[in-house]
Amino acid sequence: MATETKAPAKPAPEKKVNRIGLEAKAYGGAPSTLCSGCGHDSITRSIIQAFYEQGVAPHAVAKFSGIGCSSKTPAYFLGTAHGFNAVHGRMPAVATGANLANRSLKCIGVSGDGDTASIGLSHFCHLVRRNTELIYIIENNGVYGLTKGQFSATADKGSTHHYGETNQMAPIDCCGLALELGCGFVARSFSADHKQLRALLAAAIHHKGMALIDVISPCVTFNNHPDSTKSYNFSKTHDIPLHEIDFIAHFDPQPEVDLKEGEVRDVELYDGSTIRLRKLDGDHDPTSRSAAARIIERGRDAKEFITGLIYLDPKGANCAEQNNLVDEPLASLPQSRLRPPKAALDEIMAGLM
Amino acid sequence: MATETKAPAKPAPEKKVNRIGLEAKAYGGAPSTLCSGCGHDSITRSIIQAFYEQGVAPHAVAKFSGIGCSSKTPAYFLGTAHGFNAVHGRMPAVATGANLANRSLKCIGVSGDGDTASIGLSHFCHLVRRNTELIYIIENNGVYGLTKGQFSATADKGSTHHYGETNQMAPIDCCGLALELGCGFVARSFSADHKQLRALLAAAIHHKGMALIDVISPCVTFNNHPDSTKSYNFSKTHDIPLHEIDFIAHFDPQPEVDLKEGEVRDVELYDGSTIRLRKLDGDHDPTSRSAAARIIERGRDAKEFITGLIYLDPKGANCAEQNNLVDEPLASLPQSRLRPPKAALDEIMAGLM
Amino acid sequence: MGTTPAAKPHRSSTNPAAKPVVNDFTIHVATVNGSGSQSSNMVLMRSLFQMGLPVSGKNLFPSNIQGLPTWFTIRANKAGYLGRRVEVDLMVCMNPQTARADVQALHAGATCIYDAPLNLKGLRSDVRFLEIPFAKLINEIPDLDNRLKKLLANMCYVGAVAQLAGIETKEIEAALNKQFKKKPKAVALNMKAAELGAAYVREHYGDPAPFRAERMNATAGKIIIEGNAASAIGALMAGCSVLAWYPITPSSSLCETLISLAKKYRTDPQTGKSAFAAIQAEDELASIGMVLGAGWAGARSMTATSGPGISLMAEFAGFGYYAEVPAVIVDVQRTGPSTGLPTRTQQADLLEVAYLSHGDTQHIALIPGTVHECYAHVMAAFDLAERFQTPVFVLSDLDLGMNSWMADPLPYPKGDFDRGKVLDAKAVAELKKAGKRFERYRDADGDGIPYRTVPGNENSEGTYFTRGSGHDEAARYTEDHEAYVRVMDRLARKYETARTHVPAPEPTGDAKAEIGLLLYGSAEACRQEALDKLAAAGIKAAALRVKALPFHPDVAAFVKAKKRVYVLDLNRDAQMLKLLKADLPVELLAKLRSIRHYDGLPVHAQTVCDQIAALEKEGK
Amino acid sequence: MGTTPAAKPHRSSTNPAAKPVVNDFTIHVATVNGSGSQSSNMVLMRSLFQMGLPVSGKNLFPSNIQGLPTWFTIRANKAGYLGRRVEVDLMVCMNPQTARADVQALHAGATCIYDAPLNLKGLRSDVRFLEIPFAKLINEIPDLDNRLKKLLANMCYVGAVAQLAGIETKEIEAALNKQFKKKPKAVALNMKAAELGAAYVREHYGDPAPFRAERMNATAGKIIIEGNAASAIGALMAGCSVLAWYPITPSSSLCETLISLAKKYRTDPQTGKSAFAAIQAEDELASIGMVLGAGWAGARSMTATSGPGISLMAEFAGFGYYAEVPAVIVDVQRTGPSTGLPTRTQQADLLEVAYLSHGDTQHIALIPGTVHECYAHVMAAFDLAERFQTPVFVLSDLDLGMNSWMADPLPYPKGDFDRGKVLDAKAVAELKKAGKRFERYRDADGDGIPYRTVPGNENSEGTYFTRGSGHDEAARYTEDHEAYVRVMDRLARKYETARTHVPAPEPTGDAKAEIGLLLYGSAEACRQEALDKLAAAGIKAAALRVKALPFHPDVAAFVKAKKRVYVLDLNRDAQMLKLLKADLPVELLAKLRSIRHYDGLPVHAQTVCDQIAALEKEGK
Ligand SMILES: Cc1ncc(C[n+]2csc(CCOP(=O)(O)OP(=O)(O)O)c2C)c(N)n1
Ligand SMILES: Cc1ncc(C[n+]2csc(CCOP(=O)(O)OP(=O)(O)O)c2C)c(N)n1
Ligand code: SF4
Ligand code: SF4
Ligand SMILES: [Mg+2]
Ligand SMILES: [Mg+2]
Repeated sequence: MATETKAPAKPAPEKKVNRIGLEAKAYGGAPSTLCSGCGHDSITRSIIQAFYEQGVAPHAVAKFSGIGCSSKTPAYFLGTAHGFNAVHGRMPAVATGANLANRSLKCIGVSGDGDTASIGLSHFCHLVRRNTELIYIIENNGVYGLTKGQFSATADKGSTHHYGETNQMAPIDCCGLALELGCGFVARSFSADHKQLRALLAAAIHHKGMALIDVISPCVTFNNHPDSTKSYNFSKTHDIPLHEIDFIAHFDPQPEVDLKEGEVRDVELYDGSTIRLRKLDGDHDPTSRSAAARIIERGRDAKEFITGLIYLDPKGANCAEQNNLVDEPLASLPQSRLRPPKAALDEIMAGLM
Repeated sequence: MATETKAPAKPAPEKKVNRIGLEAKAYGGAPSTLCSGCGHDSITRSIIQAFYEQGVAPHAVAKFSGIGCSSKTPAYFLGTAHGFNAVHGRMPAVATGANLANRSLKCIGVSGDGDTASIGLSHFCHLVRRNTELIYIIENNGVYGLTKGQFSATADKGSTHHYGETNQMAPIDCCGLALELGCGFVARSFSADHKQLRALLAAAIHHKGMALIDVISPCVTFNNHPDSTKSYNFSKTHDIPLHEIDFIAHFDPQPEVDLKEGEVRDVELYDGSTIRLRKLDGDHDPTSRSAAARIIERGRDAKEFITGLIYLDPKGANCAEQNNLVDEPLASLPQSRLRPPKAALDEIMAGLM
Repeated sequence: MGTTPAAKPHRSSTNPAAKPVVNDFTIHVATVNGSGSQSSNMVLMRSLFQMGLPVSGKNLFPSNIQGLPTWFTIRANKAGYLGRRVEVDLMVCMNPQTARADVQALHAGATCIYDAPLNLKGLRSDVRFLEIPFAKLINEIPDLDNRLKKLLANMCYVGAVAQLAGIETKEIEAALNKQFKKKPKAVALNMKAAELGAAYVREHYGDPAPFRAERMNATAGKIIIEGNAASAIGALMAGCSVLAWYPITPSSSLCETLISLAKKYRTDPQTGKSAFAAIQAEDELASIGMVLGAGWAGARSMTATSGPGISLMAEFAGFGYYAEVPAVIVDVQRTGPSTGLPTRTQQADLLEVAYLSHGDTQHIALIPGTVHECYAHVMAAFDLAERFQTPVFVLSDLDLGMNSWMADPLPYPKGDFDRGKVLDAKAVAELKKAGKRFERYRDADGDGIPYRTVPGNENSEGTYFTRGSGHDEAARYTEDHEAYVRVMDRLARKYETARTHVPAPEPTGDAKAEIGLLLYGSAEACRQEALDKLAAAGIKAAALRVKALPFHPDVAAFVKAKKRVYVLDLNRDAQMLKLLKADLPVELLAKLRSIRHYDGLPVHAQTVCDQIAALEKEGK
Repeated sequence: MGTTPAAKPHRSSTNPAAKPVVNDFTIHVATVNGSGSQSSNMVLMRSLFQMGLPVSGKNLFPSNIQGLPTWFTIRANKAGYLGRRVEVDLMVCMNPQTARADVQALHAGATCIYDAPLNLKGLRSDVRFLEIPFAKLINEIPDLDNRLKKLLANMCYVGAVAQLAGIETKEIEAALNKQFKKKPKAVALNMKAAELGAAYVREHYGDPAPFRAERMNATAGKIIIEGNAASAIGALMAGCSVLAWYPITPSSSLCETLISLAKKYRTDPQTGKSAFAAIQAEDELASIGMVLGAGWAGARSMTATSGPGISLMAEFAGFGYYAEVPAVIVDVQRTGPSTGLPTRTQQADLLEVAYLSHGDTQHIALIPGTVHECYAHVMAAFDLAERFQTPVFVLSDLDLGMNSWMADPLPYPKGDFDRGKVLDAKAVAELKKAGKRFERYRDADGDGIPYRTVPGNENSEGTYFTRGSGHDEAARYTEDHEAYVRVMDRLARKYETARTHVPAPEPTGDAKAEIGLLLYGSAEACRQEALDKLAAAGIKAAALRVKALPFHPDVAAFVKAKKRVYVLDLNRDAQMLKLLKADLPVELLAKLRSIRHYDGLPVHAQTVCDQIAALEKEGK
């Protein structure tokens, strides 16, 4: 959980290969240009690791982002996946279009709290409604990093700005918002908690709809003062994980172990993978929307930093399914399947005569 | 509660005057051009009545709207108030600017469900956060009226469109959303329930922050089929008022009456006015955010149409207060209070030498 | 200027009142919207069409849903002039709100049918009035509810007009059969109403009208279609598989038609699954974002909108230009600025679209002038978008898009899709074998157009990172000023390449004439009539219809060959003229003169002729 | 084209290497951002300024926060040429990432100080290298943590440069005192570091440098300021009371400065309450909406943004134009298109701003060319916005806005606010007494400018309804085509009226010269130097700096008086030239020629001179 040092884009060297025969380094990207110690770089590392572990072929991945320090990171992982660094706040639209064009792509989007909760808020909300199959990561630092430290919409109420303003508004809780709007995968994590984040990312990779992971990711340059709820210090000392979380991929079944009654809760995903939650203090049922709402309310009221899988509904139809699309990517359909035959045009013309 | 007939912009003729000596007709506007029977016209009538009853001087009111059938209505009430019919979805920004320029104006905004929950969603959410002193009415018909019947973001899941599409997404609950974002006045009503709506409008007039009233307002042309939850039929048969609601203005104190213990709940507003809630079936405490959240959840899960004052927090600082503004309207400050004296410029220049 | 409004008295010199005319007349029907008159008007128009007369139908409707004035104008013209004509031969007054003004606007000698309660006959002595008690007539039909009575009153005026103008009953019936497909009861009822109207005219107003429809043979095998429908068919045939849109008049019907067509023609009969995705986006910022995402991922994608939506797309349009992502954006223009007159027509988004976005941006735009071109240009837009890897705009307008136009059937497309320079995994591998490597933004062919790959390409050297920030030939992030200039210069080169790939302008009229009329878009509808009127006024002119930005070399050649060129802009600010001035060789510019029509109504030949004649007289 | 990049070898003919020069040199410091070098560079620049030398400072920074290459260029020039100069006399290499390229780009005879570990000396033989072991030197100071060591190494190069260039130690100290106000310990520590650097140079590199700073008297009473700060002061003095903004480089500092100033100068000392509201909006669509709302309600309101924000404001800008709502919008331009090079400069939003929005729209735009004009034009923009009741744009750019400029102190404004034609309740009543009535959109004075009221007006006849849809003179909703045309024609008239109200262009140079140089904005910084260079090359030219759209009549007069006019555009697409072509009398257009510089770096006199000379030679 220690603060990361520079150059996280390269995973630790290891000879091991994953189930499609790739080494972890095949999942690396360009060197990061972020500040050393930036939380975003830690998240990059978890993403690299999770995609490696789940054995997703990089060429089958499409990366998306908006604008901000956070939104630069897709250049730093999965260097051999196509990427689309869009305009500020509107990545959800681009990802939705790409997903419809080619539903076989595994889509991952990285956004910032400014990108998501300010300029992009409407698109974020409508993305949730559409349930595009997209892993949506908010690298949430409560601040506009790239433009040098202005408040974002997730900034703490009462926090003070470098040129003297005090933020008077309550932060937007993106998890609460997503839940309210019917999101089927709502999770929160901390950039330095690689283990939890990787498990959540693994689950998100296997989720067939939109998967939101709101990751508190300290901005060491502009918002890492100890009383910021987005600082390393606060996050480390206030992190209350809902559970210990393990991911068991459908292709990697675990030996049947003798689990004590009530000790773990297994949640099954659409593709047969399992999220195994080991209870910690309480017992949160992530398949209950009202339980999820209560957890979020508790976090807000008690100013607790609750992390883990907050809500999961693996079944909702995703955007491509809602559109009842053919299984093949629309992008690769041949002309013969896209241009109706002459008889069709004749029929249309006949109707107009 | 009957379906309204045309020309609602003129209130019923009466000789009575209100506390500032105006007749109700002084609150009328241009003749409506909406379809006869449109729910929006009913709301117009309630607005006229509420402003008349509360004795608000029309010239002290500023009216705002976006684009849509609903957004046309500010032309149909308070004809001698200034009005600003903005662009689609962005009325919140205009109203916020105007309110900052002149905080003494009583601001009322009318929007549609398309205007608010689709194109304007981000502005709506941020308006809630800023708590601009604005009565915000959503004339919610689940459809884009003015562009001829496409789904809005509050359309029922599973409902079918005139050219054959089926809506696959769950509707946005604007009250739930506003509550999640910390709105201090959240209410829902039905266009044909004039009594309830007028009481809510009266309370909103006296609320010093943003007051949301989500009014189900049937579109007789495009979304009044009996299985639409936004139809007259459904609304009338499913309306579950949380309470009977009366408004007691601070300038119009009521004689002390002997109320049975537990029969009513009084909620006081900032200016000393009182909202008196007579219990019906259950007992909803509108000052509890979690109770409000539960009510909304119940409505969503049970597909109940729950109306009334859902949540009230009369104390939150509004936008002008957050900006710590002088009491006078900024718009009317003289040059002497806006242009710093020469000494100030000299001081600034000295710092740059 | 020079707008000749429809609602003003206008005495035509070429069509003096009371001179009987065959197959050349205009019928103007005034109703309120939401009253169901639209189907009556369509029946009237179709009947004429079925009799073989060239017809057009224009619907002038308010920006509201019910209860406000609406006019429908049918022009029948044996010469095939189907643009707007201001003079009305037969007025049908059904709307009390406008009846007086409608009558005042007639020219002397016009005929006016009106609903009896309106009692208009005293208003003018130079107009022939036919009062008809529509409600009373309809009351003869038993068992009708009020709504039906209203609808049938409208059909009743159809019968009256038919009787007066000599429209054959069997064609009315045929048109009704088309309208109420498979509802013989409805057809019978409507026929009954029409017959009541006809009978009333027959009995009370025996005198022949000063105009007449006579069967001719100019419409055999033709269709009647709206431009938006033609555009939708174009998109269907072009293989558009992702549509993202946000409703806005006058573009909604394009999207809605395309969705309906795709439902029928893109659903796999075996699986029931669809090869077409349509998203009603939350706004236009999102819709263009979705289109770019889909285009980037390799699908043919489009959106359609109107002015306000185009404004909202400005930021993403610049992204598409700079990051080189294909997209098709149809702008069905309406009258601006701002919300303006949203149900009126104009061509005033040219300047905005040409340079849409901040920074140095230039867009390819196609400007259809006919329903055929709506079809063909939309198809071409998909090819050009992929060939040039950039957003391509199609600038239609409300007149073209939402009004009814007679045309030959749309031909089945000849060529195959042009998917442009796309490298698949194999092609990337071959590059490598040849000692080269894939570089996304390298001008390998000297035409400014680089090669692209699409996501999913299995060759790891075939991937790249797309961004709106500075990048070099290999798509790497850079802030280097030289790399920046190289990319920008290549983009300028690409735009130059496009000049000869966009549709060439279309010359018509006497090629040797000294005077030129340069027009574009829906102004085409009045082009031939204007040229003929000019000729009649002693001014020989040739026309050139510009069909695209950037300007094809033929545009300069045309101007060069003329002494004076009148540029017809359907906007106040002479937007096409401004674009021409920015682009044409400077020595040609002194030849250009501006004529404009921008009141929101379709342009008509008379104003074109009048404005040119006045300027010619004024001494050039 | 004709960009002369900073990072390329360039041998100046006018400044041959090794010829000693006094008070005319350029220092270029290469570091990484986030390393704290900014304050060292400011100290260096201020020291020269305090010695009386005209100086400018340009910061070339990356679009990131920490760890990427940054350059700071200080130009000292006794003639007051303070635009960019490409040739570097003294290079300071502190950044390993760029050191080699930085050295390669030097011209022969340049001097290069470098951090010892970089070991650059072998790279070239025609450059004088001064190796300095900064880290080692700083190690002599006891008790420093690593961060402080890094910071002080930067101050160490300041001392070295000072020693080499003859900058007086006491001025370094004075500058440090200014920088670290009230922190004598910090000053002492920094002085120590500077002295270590100076001593090292003194001891190891005794030879005099080929350039030297000598005390002169050109800066007495002057200030150093960034354009954005000047704009902010302008807004403060203009009475701006509502600011709505969304952060974006390079405009953020304008808003942040204004907020700080308002906190100090707009807070009532009695009540502690503020006569200034600032909202950081959710996006630029909202920020312009807030500005329009506030302007409509009678406050002076503004926003500042850059290209992407301008694109997002397109829809509302058209609303403001058509509904006639005052607003001030500052566009601090950066290098587009799209995200482009967000920390580089350009003037490429002209075309977008001129016509911003769909439909027929035209905007007033002011183009400041100096920090004084940032101040004055922003003030003027508030007057014009209220006088003309329309959005007024101010087109600054990154070079002007974020770099350091020497200037006279900003003068206290002379006149009073011009609040334009506003009627209060009394005025409305008087109208009525005079038998007239308030009509919001009536051209009562023939100048196209109507009268307005603001909300809260107690006279019920003084209210009106504002909309972006069709309206008549009385602000009533209408779809009538004639009313529409009347309003649109009046708006065009209003725009014509503005021509003589906007700042007139500024002529300089030999008025009788046949050759004209037309430029605008930050190109002013190289204007005099370019004219002088041209004169030296035998080309006599006069300059005209355009300061506003629409064009003042003097612009046409200038072109008329010249044989050839070179239009200098800091964009690829010759955007000013295009606007001129659209507007000037056609017979003048053949005189216009384009020169351009658009690589994102500030323009410099040499390229202006070279491009004109080449075209002149080429035979016009
Ligand atoms: C339309 C537009 N407005 C403003 C900007 C400037 N801008 C760049 S990044 C950013 C904020 C980024 O904040 P966040 O999303 O939280 O990312 P972080 O840098 O904190 O990771 C802004 C406002 C922009 N790029 N585009
Ligand atoms: C930028 C923009 N896009 C689209 C439109 C077209 N438009 C006008 S009203 C409307 C929807 C209105 O729906 P709603 O807000 O629900 O109002 P209603 O008519 O149902 O009362 C749309 C999409 C527009 N005016 N502006
Ligand atoms: S500024 Fe903050 S968010 Fe941006 S790279 Fe640095 S630490 Fe990370
Ligand atoms: S279309 Fe619907 S919302 Fe619009 S006026 Fe008619 S009934 Fe009302
Ligand atoms: Mg952030
Ligand atoms: Mg609606």
